Amino acid sequence: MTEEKKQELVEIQELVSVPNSFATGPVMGRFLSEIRDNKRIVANKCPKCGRTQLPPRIVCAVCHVQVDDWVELQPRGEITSYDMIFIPTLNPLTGKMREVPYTSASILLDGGDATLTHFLDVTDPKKVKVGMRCEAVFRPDGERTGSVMDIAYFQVLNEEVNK
Amino acid sequence: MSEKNWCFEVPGKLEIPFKYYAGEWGSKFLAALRDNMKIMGSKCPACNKVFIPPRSSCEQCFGKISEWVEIGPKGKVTSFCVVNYKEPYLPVEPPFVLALIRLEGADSDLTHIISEVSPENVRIGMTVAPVFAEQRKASILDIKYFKPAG
Amino acid sequence: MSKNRPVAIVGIGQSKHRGHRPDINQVELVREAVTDALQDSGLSLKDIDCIVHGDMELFEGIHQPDMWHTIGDGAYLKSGFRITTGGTTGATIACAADNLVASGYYDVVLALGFEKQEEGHTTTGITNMADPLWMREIQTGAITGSTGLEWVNEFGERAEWAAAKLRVLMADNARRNPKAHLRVNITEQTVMDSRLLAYPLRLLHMCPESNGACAVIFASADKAKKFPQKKIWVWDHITTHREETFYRGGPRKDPLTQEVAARRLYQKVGIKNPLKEIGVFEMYDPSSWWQLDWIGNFLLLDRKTVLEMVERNAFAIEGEFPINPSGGVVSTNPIGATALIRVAEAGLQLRGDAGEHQVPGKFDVAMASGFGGTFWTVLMLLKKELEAAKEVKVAVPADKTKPAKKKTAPAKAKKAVKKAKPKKAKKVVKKAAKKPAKKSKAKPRKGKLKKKGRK
Amino acid sequence: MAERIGIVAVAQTKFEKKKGHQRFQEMLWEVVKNVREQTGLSFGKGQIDNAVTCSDDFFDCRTISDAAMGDLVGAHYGPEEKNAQDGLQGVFYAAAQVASGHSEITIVAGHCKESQAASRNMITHCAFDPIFSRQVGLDYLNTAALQARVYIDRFKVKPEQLAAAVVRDRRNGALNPKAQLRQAVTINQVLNSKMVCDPLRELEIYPQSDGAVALIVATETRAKKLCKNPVWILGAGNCYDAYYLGDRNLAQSKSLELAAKRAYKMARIKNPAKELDLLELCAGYSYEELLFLEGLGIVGPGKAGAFITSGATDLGGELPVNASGGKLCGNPLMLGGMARAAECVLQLRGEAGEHQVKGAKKALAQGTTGPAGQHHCVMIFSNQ
Repeated sequence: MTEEKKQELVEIQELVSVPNSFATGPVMGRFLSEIRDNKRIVANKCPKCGRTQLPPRIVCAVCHVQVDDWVELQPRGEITSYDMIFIPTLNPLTGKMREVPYTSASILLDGGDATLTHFLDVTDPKKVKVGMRCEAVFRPDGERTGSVMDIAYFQVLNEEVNK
Repeated sequence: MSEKNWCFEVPGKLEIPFKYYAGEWGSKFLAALRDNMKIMGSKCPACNKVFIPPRSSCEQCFGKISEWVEIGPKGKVTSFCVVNYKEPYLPVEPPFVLALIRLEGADSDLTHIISEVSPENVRIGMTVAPVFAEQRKASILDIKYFKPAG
Repeated sequence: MSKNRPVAIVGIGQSKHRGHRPDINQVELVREAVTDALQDSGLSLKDIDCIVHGDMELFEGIHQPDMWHTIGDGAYLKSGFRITTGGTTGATIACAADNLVASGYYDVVLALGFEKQEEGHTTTGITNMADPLWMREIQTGAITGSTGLEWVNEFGERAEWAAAKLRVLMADNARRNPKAHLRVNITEQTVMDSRLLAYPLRLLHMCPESNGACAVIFASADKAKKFPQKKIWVWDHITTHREETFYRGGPRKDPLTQEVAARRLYQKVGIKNPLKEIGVFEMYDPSSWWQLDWIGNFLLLDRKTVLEMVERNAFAIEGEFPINPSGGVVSTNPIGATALIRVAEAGLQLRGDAGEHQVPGKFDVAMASGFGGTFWTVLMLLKKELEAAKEVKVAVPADKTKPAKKKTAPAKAKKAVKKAKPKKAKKVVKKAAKKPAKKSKAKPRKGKLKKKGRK
Repeated sequence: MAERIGIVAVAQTKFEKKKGHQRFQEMLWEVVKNVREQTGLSFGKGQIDNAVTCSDDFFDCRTISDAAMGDLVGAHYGPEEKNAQDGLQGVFYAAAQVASGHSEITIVAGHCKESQAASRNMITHCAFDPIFSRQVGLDYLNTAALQARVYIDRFKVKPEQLAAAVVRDRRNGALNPKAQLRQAVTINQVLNSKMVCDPLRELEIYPQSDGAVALIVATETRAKKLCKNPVWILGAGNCYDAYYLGDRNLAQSKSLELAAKRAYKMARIKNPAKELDLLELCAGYSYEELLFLEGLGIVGPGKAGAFITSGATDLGGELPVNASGGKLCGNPLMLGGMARAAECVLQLRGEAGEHQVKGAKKALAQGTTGPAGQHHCVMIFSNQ
């Protein structure tokens, strides 16, 4: 009989929540400290092939050697690729949903050959193009904690928007 | 450049919500706990063994299980430990006793809490009986804990 | 180096893949696939030596899930491994099962991929992949429109139409596959009208979150010959990962692993024209845009050729080069199982057992791909007949006491086994052996072979 | 003769309670760099052509955590697969990859940073099924205590016998520069240490630990060219037991018995107590030192306590156990068995320094994964 009482199916909710403490290590630590203390973006540079690494990592994946050289990059550069996100997703570090829409972009910073991915201040598809220039907007002194989010976002440079 | 110690620590979290399904078979067990305060075991016809926690197939012979057998409510402690450390997921304040309990009619043990007895008086072989929660929600904690029973 | 001994696929099983399975728990889902594979193989659990388990544990929030899953996967008192590589997991455990059998350590290994995605939080799970000190704040899982943008910038609306057409084709195929999750009836317009996720990526371009499991049984040649099911042979496989960081569109030209892996694998086995030599391709297509993009990378075709082939429906089940007759990943995506389903479906196609979504005609080779991690690729080639396998005599039972002993080297054993070949099989092999040589002379039938690298 | 599989290099970091100065990548790089320097190998064809990493997504707090290690193990446009169980399983799997003909030289690199999470119990708690078990608060520590009680009760094991195993390990650990705990302890110190989870006391439980291990596995031909004293893999076996503790006979370790049986068969070992020269056990708790000896068939059920107190397992005894100090001197959860394999290699190469077992020819490493030893892996090595 279709009228038969539907079998109950039990659902169990659970929040897995494990506090962590991430050691930055000397390499990421230097990168984050420079942003926090000096509003500078630094990358490390492979002694063999010369490629710059953002985020800086202890080895060069291509040459398999330890990377100990550092270069300072300009806090501005060119958009090489971008994503405009219209669907809210959860930030697993906070457990909160992100606000949409937002744009994340890969930016080729002046002075190196590595791209950095960060948020862009534009959410209108018509106002973003690959090749546009943009600049880092740092959070004010005293509010920077040694995080990649000490760069609040990158802003598209005005002359570009008006073009 | 001098060797500066650049390292510091960043607090973070692994925080993800989950939603698990007990499935048709498991739901029957949980509903029986909640609605009738009955503990049901799953009987494997091939091995002729009654298992708890419930399962719809036998881990040992891989056969299908389709028979329920009421077990307990009393049982005997087959092992126990006294939890003396703090963790956020522990169901009650430590120190408390976790035990393996062989319920009457079962061929495997249920892991559950023992209370209403001081930890130093818990013994292997001790008979215990369940105390059910007043507010039952189709959870294994609908059995609030087991307590010594004559 | 040559493979120590040939390995066959002797059983294939899948659960039904669905978006909502409150009727079963994880253990029961896993068991659906394992029992299906056992049934398909005609074997009992006793015949299985070892289980290789794979999923993404943070997707369900179960630490070391292979432990709980022993209740449903049959691993009780058996040997077992847990090997994971993200989205590629399913393909990786197929490779692992092949390696474990080829090594001589085990004769029969069951690879089990699984995910019950509705129990977790998939996008968070994927976002959680990113370095906590770097990209985790910024990354948004596999949702990206950047590949699509490249196509739109190059081909305009024509590209959007092609991506939609591929999506419709996958839906059409999925409706012929009873195991598939999304079996929808859609048009190109429905796809292009669906919700925007990340321009030009839309909801219907994207793979779903499925609950499902897949199990494939691998066996040594001597064992396989005694087993009832039709055998499919593992020809070869390759894994190509890359570094953690994503690097998009700068002065450095990093090729896609899809293309690097394909070139390396074709060279290794001697495939000169994948379009002609491979009969069917089960491809890991997380989105229609990536499918559109990667077809060319895997088959060494340029974008324009791929576009034209999509437009003339060349990738349909009855088309020139069938891709994903199963409906692909955009129709079914239980992540830890997804890449193993590609291997399973490729195997079913070679066996001729794919039912309504069976590719017609004769073909001897199928390819399956896996995708995951930070743009990683695993490729596996399957074959109906394998020269090396013919040379393996059915072992006498006493051999079992020396599991680590290596089997005869393929090249030397040729003579001894010639007689044992059944006549029919002989013919097929001859043909298969000649084929590639002929083809290398012939011009590619469809599509231009790309010279090298990406534009 | 069939090609054998050899280990040509091993490296371990010093194990520490907390490596606050390193990310896990840097920890791993330390050992990867080390084994590469030992062999002069780089990555690619003819070099290290394959990688197996051993780690855990929960401990690393990231999905697909091996993505963060690809560049370290040569997997940028190269292969890598992740073993997500105890690292000894990674060594076993790497051996299979080499034996299969898939690889000539494979690097196995494992790491675990227990200090990163608020507690390792919070992670192992998540291993319990969320429907019938997790709610009562299970973790690997209290399930170990439940098993300890059964074992102790069944064989009337004396607290002094359990403590003797700890004392032996700590005495050996004091001789091992890589060990985390390098201070010997007395029976009384063990018996008077804090009761953490009755019947397990603080000194009977392995300490929180961070570290990394790497080794290189190669075909016989390559191994002989890469180093003058390769260590050969004679046998390996593993096995799962039932998941629920209540389904098992906790006084014995069925999965270890079967894993050992499989490894012995492959290694053609008939009498392990006689044929093996040393054992490295992945015992994270005092009682496991006893239970595992029995599981391996070294002594009969319930006989391990007396065997240990007799001094037979001491450095210099008839069958030294955990000459390295074992896991009780500090190894993170995922590396317990892998560090054991590394120690076996050092011993068989005569490079174990102060804790060297003289003239050792055959050694056994054991690793375990899951609640109360649900899964075991056993590997047997030889220098001949």
